[in-house]
Amino acid sequence: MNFEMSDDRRMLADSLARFLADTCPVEKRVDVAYAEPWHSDAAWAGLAELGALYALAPEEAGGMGGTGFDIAVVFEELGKALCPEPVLASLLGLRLLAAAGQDLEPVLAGERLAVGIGELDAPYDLDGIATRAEGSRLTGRKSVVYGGAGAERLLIAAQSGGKLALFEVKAGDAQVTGYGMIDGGPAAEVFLDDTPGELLLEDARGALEEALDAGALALCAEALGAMEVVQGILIDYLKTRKQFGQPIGAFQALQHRAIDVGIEIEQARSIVILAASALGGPEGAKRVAQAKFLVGRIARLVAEEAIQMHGGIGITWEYPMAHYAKRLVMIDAQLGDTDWHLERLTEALAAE
Amino acid sequence: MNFEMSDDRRMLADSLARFLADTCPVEKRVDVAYAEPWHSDAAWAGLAELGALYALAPEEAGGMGGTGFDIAVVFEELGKALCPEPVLASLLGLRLLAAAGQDLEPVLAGERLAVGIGELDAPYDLDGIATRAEGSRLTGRKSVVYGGAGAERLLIAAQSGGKLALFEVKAGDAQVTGYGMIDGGPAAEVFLDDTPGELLLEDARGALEEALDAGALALCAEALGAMEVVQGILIDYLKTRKQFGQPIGAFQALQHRAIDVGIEIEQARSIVILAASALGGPEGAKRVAQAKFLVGRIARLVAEEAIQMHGGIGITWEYPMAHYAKRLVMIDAQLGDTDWHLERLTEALAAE
Amino acid sequence: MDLNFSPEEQAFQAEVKAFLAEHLPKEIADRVGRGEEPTREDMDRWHAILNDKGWLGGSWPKDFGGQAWGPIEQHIFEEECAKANAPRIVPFGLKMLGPVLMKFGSPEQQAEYLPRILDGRDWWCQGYSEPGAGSDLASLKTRAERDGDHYIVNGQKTWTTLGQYANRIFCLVRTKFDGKPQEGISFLLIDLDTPGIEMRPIRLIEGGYEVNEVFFTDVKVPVENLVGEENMGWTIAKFLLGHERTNIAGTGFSVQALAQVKALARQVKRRGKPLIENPLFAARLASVEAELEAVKITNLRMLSKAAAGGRLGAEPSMLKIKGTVIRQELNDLARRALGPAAAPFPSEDLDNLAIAPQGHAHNAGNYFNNRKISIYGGSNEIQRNILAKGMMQG
Amino acid sequence: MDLNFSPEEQAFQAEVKAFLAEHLPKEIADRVGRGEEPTREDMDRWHAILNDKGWLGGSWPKDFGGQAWGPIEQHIFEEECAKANAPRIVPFGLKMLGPVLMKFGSPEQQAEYLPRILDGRDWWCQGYSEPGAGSDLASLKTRAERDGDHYIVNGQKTWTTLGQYANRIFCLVRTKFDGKPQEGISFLLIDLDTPGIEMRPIRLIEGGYEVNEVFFTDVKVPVENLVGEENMGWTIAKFLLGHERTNIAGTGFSVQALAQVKALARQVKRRGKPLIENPLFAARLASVEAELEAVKITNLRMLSKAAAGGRLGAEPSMLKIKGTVIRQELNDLARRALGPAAAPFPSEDLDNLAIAPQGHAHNAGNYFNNRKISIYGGSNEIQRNILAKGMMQG
Repeated sequence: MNFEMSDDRRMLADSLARFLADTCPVEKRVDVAYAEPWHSDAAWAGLAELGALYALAPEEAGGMGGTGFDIAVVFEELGKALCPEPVLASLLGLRLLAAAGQDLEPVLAGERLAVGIGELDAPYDLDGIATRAEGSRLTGRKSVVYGGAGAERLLIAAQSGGKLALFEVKAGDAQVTGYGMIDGGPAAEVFLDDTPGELLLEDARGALEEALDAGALALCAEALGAMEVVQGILIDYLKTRKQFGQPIGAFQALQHRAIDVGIEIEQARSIVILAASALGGPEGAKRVAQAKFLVGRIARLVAEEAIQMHGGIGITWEYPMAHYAKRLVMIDAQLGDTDWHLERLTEALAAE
Repeated sequence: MNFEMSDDRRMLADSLARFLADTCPVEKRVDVAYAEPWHSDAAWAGLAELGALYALAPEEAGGMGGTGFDIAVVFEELGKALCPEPVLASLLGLRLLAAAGQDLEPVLAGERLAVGIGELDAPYDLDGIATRAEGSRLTGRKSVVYGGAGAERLLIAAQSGGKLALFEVKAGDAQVTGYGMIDGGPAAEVFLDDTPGELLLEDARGALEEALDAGALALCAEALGAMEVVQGILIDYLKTRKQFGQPIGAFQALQHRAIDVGIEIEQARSIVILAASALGGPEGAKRVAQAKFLVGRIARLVAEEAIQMHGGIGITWEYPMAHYAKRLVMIDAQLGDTDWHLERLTEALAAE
Repeated sequence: MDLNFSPEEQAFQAEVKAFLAEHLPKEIADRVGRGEEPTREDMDRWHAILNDKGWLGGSWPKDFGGQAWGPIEQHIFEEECAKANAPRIVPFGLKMLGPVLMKFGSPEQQAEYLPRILDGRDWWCQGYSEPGAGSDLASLKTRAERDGDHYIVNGQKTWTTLGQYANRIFCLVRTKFDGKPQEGISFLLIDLDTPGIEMRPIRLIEGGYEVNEVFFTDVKVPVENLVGEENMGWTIAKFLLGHERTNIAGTGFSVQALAQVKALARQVKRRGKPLIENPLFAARLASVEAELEAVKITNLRMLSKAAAGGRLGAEPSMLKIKGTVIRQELNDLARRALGPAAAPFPSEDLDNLAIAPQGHAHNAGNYFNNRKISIYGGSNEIQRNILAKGMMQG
Repeated sequence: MDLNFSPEEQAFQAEVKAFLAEHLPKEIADRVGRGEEPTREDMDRWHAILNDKGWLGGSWPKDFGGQAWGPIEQHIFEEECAKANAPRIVPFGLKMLGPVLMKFGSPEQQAEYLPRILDGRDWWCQGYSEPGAGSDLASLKTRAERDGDHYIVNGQKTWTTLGQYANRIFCLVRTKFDGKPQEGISFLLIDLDTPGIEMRPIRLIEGGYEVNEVFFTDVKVPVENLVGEENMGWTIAKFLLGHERTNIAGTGFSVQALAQVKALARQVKRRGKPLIENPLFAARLASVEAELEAVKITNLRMLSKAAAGGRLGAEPSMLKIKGTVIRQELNDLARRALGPAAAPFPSEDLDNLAIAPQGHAHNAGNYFNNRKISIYGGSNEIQRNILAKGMMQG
């Protein structure tokens, strides 16, 4: 039993942290994350150069990592820095390309790739996907495609001959309307109307599920990183902000609430560790669902409690914590929210 | 709009409160409620003499009240006194006998009657009732029949010819095994094995639903009364118990929690008023379900918070509040718990 | 016990409904219904429509141009306005300064300012909070020093809502610098055109602008702009805090928000079915609906007591806490119902993409913005402190 | 990162499992599994079985008859015992007094008392809390006044768990009556057969007896029964509070409770289906299961740190809070799953009525009794105070 990070991963985490602090310090983030193209090409190139993307893919596929712990390390740092770069899109893409036996090198080197799975009427579930392929021509709409704005290639999940298949589409062949998100970063609506695509996987269901589990784990780790920062800001504020002649952290009601927030963050950390350890194994799906459920609940609590204990300043644009809080709340609606994953768990319970 | 109690009801409440304080003061309650026959024949006779049962039946059926507010007034007082007398059984019985056009007088005058609806595999739902009638002979088991120990007559819901019917059974004809409850008061298992009964209602479904709504409202009001007492005990304790040189109520974390408890009790009071007002009308079932759901949630909170803020003394047999807390928690499992009623509400939502 | 309005109140309710149906401009109601902020023009226009009817200062005494509504009429009016998606009446002149001037103002102040509030010539904003004095108002530092027939005001106010539209501000300022901090505060009216005042917008979490910082540098304010006596500002501030609590639970807004969440949950899908049929979401929805029904009754109980002349004790603070938590939960449900469709940063360009069902694009923004309602007007923590004081003394 | 036990630890785990399978008497495991209190005979018998194996004082140093288990072995042992429904080892002698004597006791005290703890000749109980000093131990009033070669003890202790089975008690007593309250406390060993001691049972909420009041009237205690120096009792008490926290989260009990709730929810029905298929109940169950998985990892993280010699800071307090809340939630689910069948006051007469499925008749009683776990051993509020102190200083 060992809960220490390996030296390699610690080095990666440290260099990522330094790079992100230099390249996209949180004070400047708002300039990047909320204005087209909603991320920074320079930061993106730097992340690739640093090997952050290599860490997301296994060695046999050309990467240098790819385990749950590799993913968690990278995304926890991204979360700490509140980085708006769409690394999640690359993670999903790399898992799918690897499953399809494709060359990962361009993506590992920094090509922008996005994955279109969710749709307006099926934001989380594979069964509801209505986009369909006739031959290799695709028709349908993929909604809120994370990282879709600015991507060069798109991987699209579509119904084809009774199966869920995976296609590659050139961004230029589809109608891609990009926009920024309320918590920063790029997304897009992707409209496909008899759009040419290339079949990558005839039966992509297993690969999609695996990629979504990896993505959900990544989001949990990102949230964990963001929560750690929020907790630090909150504790500083409690120590320094004075009211009624005392630091507000001297008030026991706030103390106990801040402590409960801290306990919940430890729960989040533990379930991320468990899910990272289980990813890819027989209990992977269950552990990831437990993590996304628990982290979703806790992230909202942390965001709301941190804002409430700050008072007005906590909901101002200029105060970085507000943006962390937004990300923490909005992260829940990516790749399945708390209720969604809890429902997965309840179904598994009945079947146990 | 008027939230004052009518003079009649106030007088009833006052005389009930006085009678209960004299006859079964809470300090002596444990001697009565936890030892066979788990209630007091004298108190029962007194309650009947006082007209408490008359208040539960409408005038046209020989009673003197019977509206939601009449029920609420009586049961709130019973709750305040933590009275173990099985008045709920009489309420259910009176509603059913009235629906069947039977004479209520014996019950109003104090005859002990109990109603067997729930079963082991169907504690809350009418659809799951397995007890069946062939002709007028009944076979089945009614479980945790509230007030069943010591009842002279039993009303039994049973499947008969594809409908849910209501039968009367003499207690002596069935196998009735009485016992006390963990929160005091009498109950029984009723075993029917080709037991003779008398058909009262061929299609009793509507009458049973109406009786169960009235019963659920009564339990909500009883819980409200008990919560009021617990809150009073808690506030007294916060003011008088000292730790670290101060009354523990000086600690802000406890203050805020006690305040939240108080706010929730106001919510309970309001929803009981709303349900009492709606009982028997088109929104009666919905309002009662909202009340039982909300009161169930709040009663548990009040019980647990009051115990926790008391510390060890709150879980001792000698401290009356412990018995209130038990009743508050256990009341949830009578006539449908929080989840059960919430589920009723969710189904209604979809159908709205 | 009778939960129904009296026949007169019901008639009034019908009159309000009919008036709203006829006179509330549709484009304004649509904007409010979509969760967008009404524009300045919307608010001016709606104020004028209400003033023509005599309802803008409905709860003002008749001598000052009002209808002398009691708490129940006021409640009925506000509930119906909220349900009809009318813009909220800007409270600073009508509900805050107006009552203060009627109670503490000189006849000259009343004659000068009250009509200008009703007819829209003055748009007042509030100068209470300071960067170092939010919940702890007694510690405010903005100073007003007497210099002949003027005060010279220096300092900074913040959280000044809709200050960008205002031409006047009422302020709590420090006029005495020794003794108990509460005893050195005065209530001052300031024309925002006076030299030395700078108003800077504060951007809020979701990206909108509705509050401001106000900086005062050697601002000359005539002494006749003092309300009441010098150093009685604390009394006035406490009077205001205790006044006009009929809408403190915001149940009208919550009723409207609940209807919107239900409509949304019928439109969006999960697992091929309308979300409203999902057991976990439906449980959240039915749960908050039950809470809302309860708080509506609590609110009516308080109104009934107030209408009968009873003194309100703990009720307003309780209603503030529960009412805000319920509204925030409804905002959460709307955001949750949208799922990823709540993510796009709202903009007009996106509306034609119809990512969210029509009228629901602002749900996430509203969720974040409405974190304010448990903070402002005395945070829920301050309300608990007030209640705890009563509990320990009572 | 590696969440698995080492090969040696896995081998130990297998050994413990095998031992339990072979040596834990079935009737004892059945009683514990049904949620009943083990009898005194059960506990004595189980202690003896473990002592024969040398595992009763497993974490004691080898010099004192132990195995010198580290925190991970200790954890494995306790988890497996809980899962197998072994009775909990009575901690007062083995986990509390034992370590105190090893650290602070004289060689004579060690030689006299330690063997008697292991072989069961002594059953110790704890005299810490007093009616006026629960969470606030420093204010304790029981006094021990020196009189020649004896102390004369007067006062009252309470919450003395299983005192009814004990022949000895270790007490915190006041030996100095001025100065800081913490500095006048001593740690005293008292033979319960000494004249002047009366033990009175306290009945608990669910009807059982496990705690007691102990009254001391002019009780003569030889001075050699003082542990450590006079007035160093506070140091000893703090040492004990910081010691032996491996089981503080009680995850083994929760794992066992979760399995029982699942089994129960498959047996009982709602609406004609097993309760485990009910969406709302299943959501409660899946939710607490996820929380439990997380706290198990938090617990292992703490053990791993402790095994590596790291100093524990906030972890034990956090684990105490979260661990107790989870156990209590599981108790609630069991009670909830039974519905009305939880209502009968448990008695042997009722068992043949089979109102609850076999082995589940004590669920309601356990729910109520286990409200204690967030109160005793430093209530969850005290734990939050400890954590807050660290937060504000850190």
